[in-house]
Amino acid sequence: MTDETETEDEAQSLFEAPPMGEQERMVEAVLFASAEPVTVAELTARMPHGSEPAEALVHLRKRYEGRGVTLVRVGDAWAFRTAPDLGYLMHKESVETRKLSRAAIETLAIIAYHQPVTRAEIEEIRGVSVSRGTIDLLIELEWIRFGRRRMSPGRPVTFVVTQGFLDHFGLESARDLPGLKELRAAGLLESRPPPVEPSEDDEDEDDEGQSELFEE
Amino acid sequence: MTDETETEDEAQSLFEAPPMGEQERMVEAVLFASAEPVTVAELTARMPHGSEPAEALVHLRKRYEGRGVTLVRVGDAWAFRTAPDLGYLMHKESVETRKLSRAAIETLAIIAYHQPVTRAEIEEIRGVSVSRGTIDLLIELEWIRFGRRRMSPGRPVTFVVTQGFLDHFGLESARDLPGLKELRAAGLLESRPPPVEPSEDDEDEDDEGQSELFEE
Amino acid sequence: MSDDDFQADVLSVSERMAAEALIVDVDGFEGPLDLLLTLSRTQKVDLRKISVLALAEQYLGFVEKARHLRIELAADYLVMAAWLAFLKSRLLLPPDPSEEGPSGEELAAHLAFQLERLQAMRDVSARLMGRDQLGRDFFARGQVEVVERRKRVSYTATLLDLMQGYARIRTRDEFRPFVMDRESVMTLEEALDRMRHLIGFAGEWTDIMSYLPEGWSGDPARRRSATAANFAASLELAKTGAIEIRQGETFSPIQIRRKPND
Repeated sequence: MTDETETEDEAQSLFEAPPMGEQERMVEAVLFASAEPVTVAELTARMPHGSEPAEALVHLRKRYEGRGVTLVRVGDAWAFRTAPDLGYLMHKESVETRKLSRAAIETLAIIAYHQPVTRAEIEEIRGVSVSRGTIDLLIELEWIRFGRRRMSPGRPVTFVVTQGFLDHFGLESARDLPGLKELRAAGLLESRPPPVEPSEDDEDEDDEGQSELFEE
Repeated sequence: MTDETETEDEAQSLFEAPPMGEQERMVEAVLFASAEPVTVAELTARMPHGSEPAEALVHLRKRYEGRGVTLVRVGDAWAFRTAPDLGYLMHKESVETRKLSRAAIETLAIIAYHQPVTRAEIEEIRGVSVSRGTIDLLIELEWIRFGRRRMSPGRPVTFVVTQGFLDHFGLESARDLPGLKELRAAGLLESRPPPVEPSEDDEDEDDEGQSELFEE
Repeated sequence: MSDDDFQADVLSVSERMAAEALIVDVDGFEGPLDLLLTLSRTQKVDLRKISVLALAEQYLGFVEKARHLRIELAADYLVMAAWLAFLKSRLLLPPDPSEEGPSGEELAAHLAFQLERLQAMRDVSARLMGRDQLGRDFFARGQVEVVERRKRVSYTATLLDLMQGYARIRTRDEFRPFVMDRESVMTLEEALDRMRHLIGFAGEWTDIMSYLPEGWSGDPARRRSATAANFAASLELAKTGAIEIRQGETFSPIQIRRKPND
């Protein structure tokens, strides 16, 4: 019995997690090497057994505060990005992004603030139909993706924004969208069905829409 | 004469070089974002007048000493590199990504949309036989797996998609895959004859969009 | 919202000029709701305090003017006009207790809500696009580490690939008219492939028609296609020196044989 315990202890020490300073270096190296945000789960998988990348990230973030490169959070992933105030130095690097039409921008905003949202709801908010190319373009940019189907008649597909969207606009999560709180407080994110014959209204949708946004 | 000198002086002070700490940040950001090592001359050209990137580089190099990332000289240019002792963390990065073949994509799509589906059914839908390799590859990728046997003569095996499939394609469930009408509405049917007037303006398509809207 | 207020609104010169500017620009609007939002700005009040009745009047006036100037309005503008006319009558008439459905006030409140919501979405889109953006204001690592060769092949496909693949299969039938009907067409490749095998046995002059595969000599369409393919294949084979080809006179049978080896 005692023998076995000892062996276990030895094994334990063999796989002892590296010191935090070392873990910080590892996280730094992995994030530096990647252009895409890396999740904590991926970091854990790559680092030696017993490492705690989440803690290392806290230290690392502090270390890079105010530097020319900063550590940012994108959803449940992390990435190094240059400080926005130095953008002007980088113009050689910047790739001309396709200019988005007003319809595309508004559709994107509606998806971000109302997600998960169906096509019909987007059309209801904008007052015009969503043209075919718009959704296509936003999917291609990997800024939106299909969410869960709505449990309403016809089971329409819904759209939600992606991690790529958060990354592009420098948002930690969809909760950090500018003005989200004010809009919610003003009741402007509720899906309020138009007042029609009382038999037809199905209000059960509101709650679902709201709660799902904050589950993420 | 004196006037001019004064103006010059003013200009001089206007373009005073930023403090060294700030210059260090700039060099840091530029080197980080650049795809190639950057020479001192290039840094000088990009940074505000009067900057001394050579000195900033000395400070920056010291700052990164012993970190997970180091500043190295490559010829007469400079670049960040992950610390050599952490190279083993980078191994997993070396994945060669290949685009899935058209046959495999179509087979996968049919399984996703029609699951559980037998091999014979896949062949009927695709109109060509499905090679063993295709199914094997999809199983190996853990995107499909065997489902329950069909209770029909011969009790053929069926295929279904996996959780890994859903994760990869960013879907909550296979039922969230858009239907044909939705695909068309989103402009994702490539075989569709091109629109009559390929105009820049999205809104021109409204009428067409409208009729489809009500088909849904 | 009294009727007088509205009259004053409509009659003001600046108002009319604004309305005319709108008419010239009618293409610039993204549908009735967008137009209503623009019109509501002329009231110069908080959207929550907007007079829907005045707005309805403005809109109807706009449609009337457009009609006058013989500008063709899309159907949805007219639908909205009809609805606003209905709303206006509800707002002006005392409520009829026996009447079913929502009151004029409820309908007006909903329209005001829609306008406020659309405006709010426009505001936040502007704020969103005004944010620092990746690749414009801040940047990702430019030089992704090139790593040692411990290769593992990973296959990728995007959701778009998947859906387009599926759409390709499912819409094949719909687009039938655009593709050749392969059933009764023999391609040059097929004929060539077949004749290459057969020609080994053709030491003697043989009529080219005897090379038609089984099942291709009955139906005229199939026969035509197979003949043409076989003929083209023969020319191809003659060109490469595999066979010789001859025809006694115009319209007489074309014969081929394997080129003697000597």
